[in-house]
Amino acid sequence: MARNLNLSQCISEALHLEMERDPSVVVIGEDVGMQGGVFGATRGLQKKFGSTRVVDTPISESAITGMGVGLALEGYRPILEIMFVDFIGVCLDQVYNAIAKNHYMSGGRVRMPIVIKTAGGCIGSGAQHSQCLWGLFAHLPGLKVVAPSNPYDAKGLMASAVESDDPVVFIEHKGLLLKRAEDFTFGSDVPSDRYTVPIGEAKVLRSGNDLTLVTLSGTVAPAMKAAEIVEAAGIGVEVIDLRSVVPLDMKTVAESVAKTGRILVVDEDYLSFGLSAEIVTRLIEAGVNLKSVKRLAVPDVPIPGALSLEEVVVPNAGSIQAAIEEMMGKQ
Amino acid sequence: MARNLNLSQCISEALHLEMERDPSVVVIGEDVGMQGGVFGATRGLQKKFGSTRVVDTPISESAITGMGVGLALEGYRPILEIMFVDFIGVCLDQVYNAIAKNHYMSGGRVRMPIVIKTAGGCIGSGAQHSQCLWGLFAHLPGLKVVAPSNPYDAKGLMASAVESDDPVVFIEHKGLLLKRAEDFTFGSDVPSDRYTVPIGEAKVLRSGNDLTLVTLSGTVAPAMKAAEIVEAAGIGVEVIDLRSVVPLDMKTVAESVAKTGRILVVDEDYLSFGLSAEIVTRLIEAGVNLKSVKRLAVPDVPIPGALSLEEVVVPNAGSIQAAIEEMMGKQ
Amino acid sequence: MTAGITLKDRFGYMVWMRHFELACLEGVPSREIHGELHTAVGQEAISAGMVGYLTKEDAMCSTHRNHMHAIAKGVDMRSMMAEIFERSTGLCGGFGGHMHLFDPALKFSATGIVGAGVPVALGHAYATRLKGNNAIAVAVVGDGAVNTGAFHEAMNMAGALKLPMVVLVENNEWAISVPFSAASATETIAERAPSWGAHGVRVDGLNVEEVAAAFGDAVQRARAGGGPSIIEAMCYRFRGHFEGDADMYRAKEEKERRRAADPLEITKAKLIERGLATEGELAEVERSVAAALAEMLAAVRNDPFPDPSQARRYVFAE
Amino acid sequence: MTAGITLKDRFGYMVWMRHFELACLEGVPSREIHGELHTAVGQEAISAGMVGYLTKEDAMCSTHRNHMHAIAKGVDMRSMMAEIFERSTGLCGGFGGHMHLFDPALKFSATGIVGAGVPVALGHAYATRLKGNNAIAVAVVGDGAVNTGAFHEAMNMAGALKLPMVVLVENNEWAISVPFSAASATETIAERAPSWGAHGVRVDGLNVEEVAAAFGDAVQRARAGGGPSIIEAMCYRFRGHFEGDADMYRAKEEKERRRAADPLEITKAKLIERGLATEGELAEVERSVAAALAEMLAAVRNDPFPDPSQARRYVFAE
Ligand SMILES: Cc1ncc(C[n+]2csc(CCOP(=O)(O)OP(=O)(O)O)c2C)c(N)n1
Ligand SMILES: Cc1ncc(C[n+]2csc(CCOP(=O)(O)OP(=O)(O)O)c2C)c(N)n1
Ligand SMILES: [Mg+2]
Ligand SMILES: [Mg+2]
Repeated sequence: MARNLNLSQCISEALHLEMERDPSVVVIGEDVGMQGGVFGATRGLQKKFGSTRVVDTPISESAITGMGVGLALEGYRPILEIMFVDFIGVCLDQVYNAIAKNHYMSGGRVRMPIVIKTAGGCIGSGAQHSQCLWGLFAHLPGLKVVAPSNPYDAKGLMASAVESDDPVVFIEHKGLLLKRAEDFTFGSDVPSDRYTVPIGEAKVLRSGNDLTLVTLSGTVAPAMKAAEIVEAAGIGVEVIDLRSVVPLDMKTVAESVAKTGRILVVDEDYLSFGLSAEIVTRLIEAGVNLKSVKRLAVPDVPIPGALSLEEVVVPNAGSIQAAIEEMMGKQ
Repeated sequence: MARNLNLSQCISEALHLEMERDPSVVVIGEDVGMQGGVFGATRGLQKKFGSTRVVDTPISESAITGMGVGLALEGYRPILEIMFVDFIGVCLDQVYNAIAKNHYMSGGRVRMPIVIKTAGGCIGSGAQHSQCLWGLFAHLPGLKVVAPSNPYDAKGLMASAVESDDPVVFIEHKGLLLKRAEDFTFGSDVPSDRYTVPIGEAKVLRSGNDLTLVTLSGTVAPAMKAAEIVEAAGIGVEVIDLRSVVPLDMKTVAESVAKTGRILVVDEDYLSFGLSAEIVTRLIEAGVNLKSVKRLAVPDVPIPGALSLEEVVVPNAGSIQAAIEEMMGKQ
Repeated sequence: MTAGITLKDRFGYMVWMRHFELACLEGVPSREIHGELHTAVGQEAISAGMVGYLTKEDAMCSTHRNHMHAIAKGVDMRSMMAEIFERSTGLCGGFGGHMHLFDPALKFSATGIVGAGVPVALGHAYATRLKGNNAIAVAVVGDGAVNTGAFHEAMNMAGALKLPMVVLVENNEWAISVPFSAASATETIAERAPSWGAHGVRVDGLNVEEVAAAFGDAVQRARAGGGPSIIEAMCYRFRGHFEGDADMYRAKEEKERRRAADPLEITKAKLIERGLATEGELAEVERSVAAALAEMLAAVRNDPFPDPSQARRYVFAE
Repeated sequence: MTAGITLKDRFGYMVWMRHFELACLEGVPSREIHGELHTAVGQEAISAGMVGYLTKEDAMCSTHRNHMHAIAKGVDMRSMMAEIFERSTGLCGGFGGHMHLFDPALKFSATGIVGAGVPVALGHAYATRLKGNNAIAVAVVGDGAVNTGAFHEAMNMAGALKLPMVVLVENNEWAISVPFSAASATETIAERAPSWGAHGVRVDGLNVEEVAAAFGDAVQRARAGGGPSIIEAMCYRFRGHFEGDADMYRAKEEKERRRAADPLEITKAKLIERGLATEGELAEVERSVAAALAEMLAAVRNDPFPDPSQARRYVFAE
């Protein structure tokens, strides 16, 4: 039975448990303290652990991320909040030139057990507040990239991210954070105790023999919906939730595609030079036989402001269904 | 007959011609004026056009790039120098949230005819001074991404970049900038007059029937060398210089692969979630028949400091030759 | 430095600004505005204080909380409202949305990235040097933006190059839930100005005359080659950071006390006290403006939505 | 505040620093160092002035021009030289290179990104608050770094949180080819300190005693809870920005004049004048240090290169 909480509460629950378990965990960012995060994902932390371990900062993302580097060098496990992933451009330097590389540049002598906690995805507000950008992080070596689709995974993946000795970019979806657990058709049962979900293992949410649909984060639910709809038309869609972009669980994906022969990647991030092409190419490299391949993603355009425009560039249940039917020659 | 100048001089020649032709062209960046650029690519510009049009700035890349936005809104064509592409992380926000999106966000009402001129590629100095990162820019909509491999293209592509009404990220290769024109086996003849090389057209530098090798920038020369070597073993390699990552000239690539059936992408940028997977996937989507596919790129590791380590992660003639031979089952 | 604008005129602008925001609020529950909406209710005296000093040649770079700045610069309210209500008749055809208003003819632009407008203003200011004219650039930001790296880099260059840039900081004492006092190493923003070679002054942002005088001085200084200025205008955000913000981080007592100091009421009282207008006249101003904006909203609501088939245009120039 | 370090001791450190750089220079023509090399020849008095005030618990975040800072913090020179000469015995096993020296035991790190070390120092400084100890964090930067956004963001937070952070700015008056005077909105960097809630002072960076006194004060203030300080130490870069830099942007006359003021000679003269050492003794110090470093270099040259088969390690923790 799903407990009465929303996804952001599941994340704050994970953070509470990690901070209790490990005194080296600190949370730093804008509005994470007194307010408990703009989506409530850090609620209660400052009250419980104090304003020294849960720090409200100025709007200074380069300071926040650089501070994380110094704290990691001091043996802490900083959780750095970048409110929206869209804002990463002001501090990407610390993320990819320091956080991602210090372990390597030091010949393994220092570690960067840092979580960059941020919110991505489109819920309106246009081109500077609607991006996912996991493809950008994934291109840069040294970063693990996680993006959960449901409350159970969100809590368990956050626990894994915090205990990981590697930097983890943890991308929550703005459209899911305030959604109640009971409104999820999968991953809605969230134990109140601590548990972990391993980073790098995709999950087969639905099995089918005709087509493999690979996606993550906010587009998993619409993908499941589309899969149910086309089932009526006798199309068996296997839906895989990647859960992380780095590491990319190609074993699970390849096994499924070996069975179905068809791969549809649905990605709320930009289409080109990103996740979808990497998956297709790794399947080719793995020698998997492909009858049909399709990518459904934001078609290399910024996210427009008006809903009437936004609806046609961001994948949804309707466009996913259409993509499936096109691949099955059913339109 | 090749004139006695190096690649950076060809770029400065292009900039001289553009600034003469168009008074709205201005050059802004660190060390671009008095010094004429750390590689000499802006030499003579400040003497000729004055310190108001050719501006030496503080180490303030966010100010430089934001300034470019304001100048573009005032009808100028700013050329913004980011000394090394590795430093883009301190100002990526202005690049992808403003320069790349303002045309779209304004519904076409404003244009951003900006050149972001920068140097990429590996010539030593380790993880923070050796990156290419064109895959990162290419993932972000609204940016054209150019990376020339020879003096002729460098001059002609720079002219096109400056006259383009779209933002262009122009990535010079550090290892080529100081190389003399006569030392290039292709593109060494550089007319002193103005000419343009269109952005978005790849060039077939060498034809062959067995394998298509697609690359750009600093790895074109080693690719040509490897192709010559394996020719002795009877392997015909068609070498394609992409010249730009966005737009990506898939027509030229697909025509070649349709003939050879084999595609080898050589990329000095990071392997995953980048150029190589995008090319392979677009070939699949275009229904091109692929007998064999291979990617040779920096294997998702930062560039190490020591030469003995660097040599094994950055593609070179030897590793390219080995990749070709492996694909042709010749080792 | 009244720029020929009377106090009653400024009151009129404040009324337009207040009621423009109130009209926008109607689009939230109805979901006509489906993204975040940031209003500046309570900060009218600051934008109204800018009126009259700028020409079409002067640029203004604004923020996520930009409506009143745009009105002060003279941006057409009908087109703004249409953009905010996601219509094809909008200032940006619906491609931008409320945080991304672009009016090239008036050199007005806004960004949703805190601090990012200041370097853009720097570019406009530099353009005046290239053109050799006496235009200036204005950046309007909130108190939170002052702690961004972009602010520092742009201010330093403006000071080093002695550029005609005026930065108007709306210090409403909060950056979402973080109080200014906790975020800033200094008690005031104005005192930081010298470290950027700029003139700095703090004013009462509820007092439209005080803001106008300070803004006029700064504009004059900029045009005269005196370099950049920072004006710190103290104010209070009457509503949540965005519509839907529970705003639990500000004490109920504080909110009530601060909202009681309403710049419109303050200005109204002055006008009456000085015998420049009667209660009735001013009530009539409010009534007529409210009516005009209701009419504008009704018209906007009849405008078409952007054509979905156009969504892939404008990525690159055509 | 001499920290029990005599002037003669400091001279000794300066000699080690100077000759360490001279030893590194040998690796350039021979291509043993295949990337950029930035030396600090001429800036010895600044790093030598830091000696004696810091413990292992104190952190230091450095720059691209980092060798002397590392020596001042006590990083093993043999390991440093091996890293710079790209050997597997290097401080980072050859994975880092000369701009990326990491010594976790001494809390020393460096970055090749200008300004990026200051936020890292902020993190170290914040750690002292979490730990409740009286350790401090030092960031050493050049004059050019002060105009980066990262510097401002980190300084503002250090001031707002009153953290124990000391920022030592080596103002050699040039950022590659751009003069400090053209890049900064202020005449000095020290005068900017109050805008970050910091104490600021400018000192003669050729005078090791003056640097030491100012550094000692700042460290003491930081430990005592007095918050951040900025020390601006004036100096001159005797060589090109990096080895191979034609350095045409600095006038020959200027270079000769400024190089004539050699901190080693200045310190030597003082020691002799005060009767603290004889010419002969000091010559012997130089001779013995040079010999020791020649020996060190010879040994480093016998060290193995990093094993290419290891190049893919350390991307993620094992
Ligand atoms: C670089 C960046 N960081 C964070 C945000 C999220 N954000 C939007 S508005 C805001 C607060 C801004 O405060 P202030 O500058 O005082 O303006 P106000 O909202 O008070 O008018 C924040 C943190 C952002 N848009 N950009
Ligand atoms: C963010 C960033 N921009 C530019 C560079 C290139 N760069 C390296 S050192 C340097 C000059 C630094 O000047 P300063 O801080 O005064 O230190 P100095 O070299 O004089 O010791 C520049 C521009 C860089 N490494 N990082
Ligand atoms: Mg505010
Ligand atoms: Mg310097």
